[in-house]
Amino acid sequence: MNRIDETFQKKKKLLSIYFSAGHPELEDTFPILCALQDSGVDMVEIGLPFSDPLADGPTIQKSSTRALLNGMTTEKLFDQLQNIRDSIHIPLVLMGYFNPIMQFGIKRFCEKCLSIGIDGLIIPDLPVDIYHQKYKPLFDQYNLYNMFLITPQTPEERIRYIDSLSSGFIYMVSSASVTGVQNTFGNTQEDYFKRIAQMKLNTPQVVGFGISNAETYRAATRFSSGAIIGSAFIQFIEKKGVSAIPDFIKSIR
Amino acid sequence: MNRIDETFQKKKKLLSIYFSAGHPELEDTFPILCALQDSGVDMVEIGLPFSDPLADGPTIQKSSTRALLNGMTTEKLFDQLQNIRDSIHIPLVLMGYFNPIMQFGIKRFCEKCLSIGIDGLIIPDLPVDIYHQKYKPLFDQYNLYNMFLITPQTPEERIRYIDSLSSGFIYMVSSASVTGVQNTFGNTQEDYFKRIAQMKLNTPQVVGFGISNAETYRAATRFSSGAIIGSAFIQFIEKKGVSAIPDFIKSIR
Amino acid sequence: MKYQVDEKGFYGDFGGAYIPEMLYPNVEELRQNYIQISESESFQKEFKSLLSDYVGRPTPLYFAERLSKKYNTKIYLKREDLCHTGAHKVNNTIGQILMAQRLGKNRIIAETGAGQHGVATATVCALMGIECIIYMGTLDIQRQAPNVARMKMLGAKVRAAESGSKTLKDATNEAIRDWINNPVDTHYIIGSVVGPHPYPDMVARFQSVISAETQAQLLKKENRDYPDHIIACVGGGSNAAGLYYHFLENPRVNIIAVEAAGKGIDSGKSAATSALGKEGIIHGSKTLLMQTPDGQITEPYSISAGLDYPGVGPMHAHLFRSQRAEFISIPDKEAMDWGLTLSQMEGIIPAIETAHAFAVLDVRKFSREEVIVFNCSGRGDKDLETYIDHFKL
Amino acid sequence: MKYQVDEKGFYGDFGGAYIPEMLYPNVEELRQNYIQISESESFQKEFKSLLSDYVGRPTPLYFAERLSKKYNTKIYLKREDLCHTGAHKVNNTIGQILMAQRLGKNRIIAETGAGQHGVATATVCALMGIECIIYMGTLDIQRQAPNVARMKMLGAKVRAAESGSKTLKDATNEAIRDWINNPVDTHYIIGSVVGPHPYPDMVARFQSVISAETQAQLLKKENRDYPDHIIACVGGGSNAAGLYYHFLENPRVNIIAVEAAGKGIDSGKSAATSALGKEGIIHGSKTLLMQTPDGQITEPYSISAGLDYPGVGPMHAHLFRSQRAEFISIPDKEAMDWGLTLSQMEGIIPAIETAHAFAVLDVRKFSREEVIVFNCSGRGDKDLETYIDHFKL
Ligand SMILES: Cc1ncc(COP(=O)(O)O)c(C=O)c1O
Ligand SMILES: Cc1ncc(COP(=O)(O)O)c(C=O)c1O
Repeated sequence: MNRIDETFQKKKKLLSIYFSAGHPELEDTFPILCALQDSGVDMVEIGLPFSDPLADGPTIQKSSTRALLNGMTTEKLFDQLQNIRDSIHIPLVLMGYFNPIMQFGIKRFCEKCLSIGIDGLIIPDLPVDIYHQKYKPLFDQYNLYNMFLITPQTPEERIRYIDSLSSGFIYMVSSASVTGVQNTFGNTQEDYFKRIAQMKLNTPQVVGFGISNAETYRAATRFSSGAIIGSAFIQFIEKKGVSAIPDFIKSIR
Repeated sequence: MNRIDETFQKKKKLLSIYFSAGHPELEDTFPILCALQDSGVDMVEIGLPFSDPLADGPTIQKSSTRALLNGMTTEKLFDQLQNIRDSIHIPLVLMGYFNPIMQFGIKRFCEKCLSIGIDGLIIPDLPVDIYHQKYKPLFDQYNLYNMFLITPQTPEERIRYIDSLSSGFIYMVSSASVTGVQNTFGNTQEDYFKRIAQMKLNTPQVVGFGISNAETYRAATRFSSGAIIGSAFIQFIEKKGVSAIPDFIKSIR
Repeated sequence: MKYQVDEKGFYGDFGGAYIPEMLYPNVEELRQNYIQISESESFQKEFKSLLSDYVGRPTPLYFAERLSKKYNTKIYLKREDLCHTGAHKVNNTIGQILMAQRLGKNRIIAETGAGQHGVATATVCALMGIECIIYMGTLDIQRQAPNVARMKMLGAKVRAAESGSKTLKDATNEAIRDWINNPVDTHYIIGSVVGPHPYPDMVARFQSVISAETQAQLLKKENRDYPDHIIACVGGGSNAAGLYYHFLENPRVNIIAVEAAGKGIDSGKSAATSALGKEGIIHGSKTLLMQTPDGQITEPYSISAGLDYPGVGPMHAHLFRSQRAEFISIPDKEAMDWGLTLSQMEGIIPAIETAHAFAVLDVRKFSREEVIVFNCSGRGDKDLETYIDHFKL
Repeated sequence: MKYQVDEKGFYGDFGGAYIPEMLYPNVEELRQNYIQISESESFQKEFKSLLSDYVGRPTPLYFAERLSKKYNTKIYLKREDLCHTGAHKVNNTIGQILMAQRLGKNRIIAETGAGQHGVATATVCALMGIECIIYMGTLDIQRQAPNVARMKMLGAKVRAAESGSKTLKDATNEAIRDWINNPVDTHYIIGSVVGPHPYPDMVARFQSVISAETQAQLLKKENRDYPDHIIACVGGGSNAAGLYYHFLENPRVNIIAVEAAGKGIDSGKSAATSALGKEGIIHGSKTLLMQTPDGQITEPYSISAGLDYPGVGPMHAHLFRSQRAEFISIPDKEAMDWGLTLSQMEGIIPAIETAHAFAVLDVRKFSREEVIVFNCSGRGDKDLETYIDHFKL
């Protein structure tokens, strides 16, 4: 059974953390993963940095650029993760744009993920339709879950369609926006969370984009199965360093 | 009898000098005239300065501008010349562009000239045709000679027409050019001087433009009745001062 | 033909050829030939073909919807700004280069102030492979660097006029001096309806394509071949002459000429010749010009280098004197504001010269049914520096 | 229709809509409506009327006599440089603003590199009175000050893209981010045949007026409605797409695409995507792009800001892959020299982008009877600084 499914069965209000691999320092991937697992985080999205991350806000753009300057590459990340499953047991998701994956070779990429023990992928610019037509069999073959995004503008019919093709979880973008930090969620967002909850989808939903603190985490998980923190976490480790990670996680829940 | 005709009857190879009234200093008009007469100059063209002297080269442009800055005006020049005939007996010609004369009032201008004892006018931008149609009777009435220019490009027929309307002298422009200094005349110029001489015009011809020294004076007057020096004279008094005028004239003949 | 030139080269009292004898052969050659040449079939064919294939004519007659709504009238823009090189000036230089070729000239000179006429001249000289020398005041060379660069790109030599106030008037003097010095091989392409006869008439004829097209376009759009009002800015007056040409004798058409008031008519810094000028002679023609009581030509001022001329063409002097046209003068500030307004309401950044014309909308009332044609004489790219400075963009 | 887009949005292997889900509603709305809207009678009427009365179409097909003589062939220039705002870009922005209005959008965003597309977008927004935000790399804002000023004159807000290399690619990223953040009221006017389907096809359709006119004009001038060669520069590829459009399926027409070699294909400073690029995804479409082995998009280089794009549109990737078009790349120096040559031989100062296309004349031989059409995509005024610096004018 995929670790993601397992985790959703065991836990409510999952806390998941996104970070850009290779940031702040090239070799921080492993220490960050350990610190997150030790602090009780339920799942991690490891960001494969990209030169042109067009769905991301300034924080993740900057951390990606920094990671690339530090020398991060797809090869390098796989090297860093080679023996990760010796120490890390929580679900690991790779999140990256489609072009670097294409250049690596999609099949080869899937093989690598399988051999390392990656549980799933989030590829924001690989739309569900193209995935469906071209890549699903391959991903299935390597037992890789592919997670899709939905937004407040996604029509109900399309949400059902995405649900039908989803495995793992649905990444529920909190508002129509790129990634970034928000301090509170408003009524429209709550309405949206409720609306999706009422759809009773097959796939659990995890809220992402704009979650930054205990308050937004609580609001996001009131009607969903979990939340992902990205930009706020990245800003935190940039300021306080990797060693302070437990403090950040404690501040959330 | 007009002083100009008188002079041409008495003298061969006339030497005439042009200067811009009000230059180098506003009150230099009288001293310059005296010095010229005393040095044996046969005739003088007094330049009425104009802001836009489009038939003149850099030297006369500059002296005109300077004269205007010094405060020279048509009124002022007439004031300076009011009693000039008490001292100066050689022919005096006013040379100026048409616009300042128009603004002064053409009739009034003629009256002034008559009362002072000006013998003639050279108005480079009053073409012979317009003069003929509109202003000849007025000039005749005030006994003012109007002198016209011809150039190497003037067709023979037109030269004859100009000759027929001329009084005083014909101003023979040495080459197709604006005023300025030349050191020698070439073959084309000599051919042109000869060609005009052979036309046996009624009106004597005086060569102007480009005459600067004894050599060019001699070449110009070989086939004509006289020559006018402008730019070279102005450059000289600018450098050496009004008091040195006799030296300049001596250097010419 | 009351408002056209007569056989002697005069518009009423104005015009003629007050030129030094040195220019006589040149000007006379032109005078004797310009009509015959320009009306010849071969000339017309080449002229029309270049205007269409090279210049981009006909220029549109554009109905300005937002502006019309705001001023509750019908506003059309004759889009001379779309001409190759960015202004109406090229209509004239195309005509004159063809004229020069037929007169056997192999060297072209021209004066320029803002540089638009210089660029238009350099352009046609490049097109024909003819040597080109442009006179431009030292001060203007500094102020209009991009146009200087354009002329050089086009292979023209730009010569600095150092005399006088070092601007357009002095550049014109220098060009005339050059012509005097080169009477045989050189044609002088004057840039507006100024200078000695036949220039004002010749330039007006070349520019008259503007009103000819306007007639045909109005017929299509408004079902009649004339507007109620025609409005143009006047520097020397060539774009205005072009727009007015075929409407001069039609009394139903009201003519408005817009001059640059500069910092205000009474400020001593103005170019409103009709208000401030007196009859006189400038650059070979009798017209209205700004001058001292003593007859010295005064330096005009306008924020737009193309309106910064101390006279107007003799046709315009006559239109003013005869009251055929209404003359309005617009200060710098209002013109600049209209540059911005036209940009933001119609997406057209006009030359500052052109912007002056539009300011009439704030000065005169028009009724809902009236049809107004503005001559959009040029585009504002050349004026960006001035706009940037003025509006702190 | 082998070379046109298929129903799924692909040109052969290239194209598609590789977009984040956040953009799905916008892109899908456009995809479902763009053909129906743009083919509707009311749209066509308004589009054609603006192209003619506002943009100044048809642009001439100009026979370049001196150039033809020198190269002993028949050279025509399609004069997109005469379009309002100075390049072909406005054909597309006119189409898209009408599209946006019909989709009920009241806010426009766009990216720009050299500023030409930004100006063209700001222009149509001013024309329609719609809010306009232009994204432009910080570096480009510094390099292209006059176009920044033009956009501001036109009332657009210019927002600096500070990320990445601070040029066009990053401005595009920022514009996409804005669109993600404003999915309901905003239309994104992409400036070339790039981006997710249906943009490449929509933009190509709007630009196809270029080849439609060329057909009609050739029929008049050459008695046949196609040329032997069509040549255009390719940045994203919109002016090329416009020139090629109606000739794509005509095998008698040889297609040449000209890319910027920059300082040389192997110099590491180039924008010759066809030579240096590999299949990948950029800005929502699968195409050829310049990238590291690791799939990071590399910063292209060309002296012309408009060719300085790391990809080409999917249509061009397909034309290259299928060998329907011949791709040639021209280095900075040759392009600059051609800017000067065209200026001095034909009196047309071209955009540096455009100048690249003409350099083909030194690389390929053409015969005397062959008819070549170059797309003269834009005028060089925006590039004067670069020309001045390069040639020390
Ligand atoms: C755009 C534009 N409009 C008007 C003028 C004024 O000239 P004219 O009065 O001859 O049309 C100029 C002169 O440079 C100009 O560039
Ligand atoms: C004049 C001109 N030509 C060509 C281009 C390149 O764009 P495209 O390849 O989309 O035509 C640009 C882009 O700014 C341009 O301004």
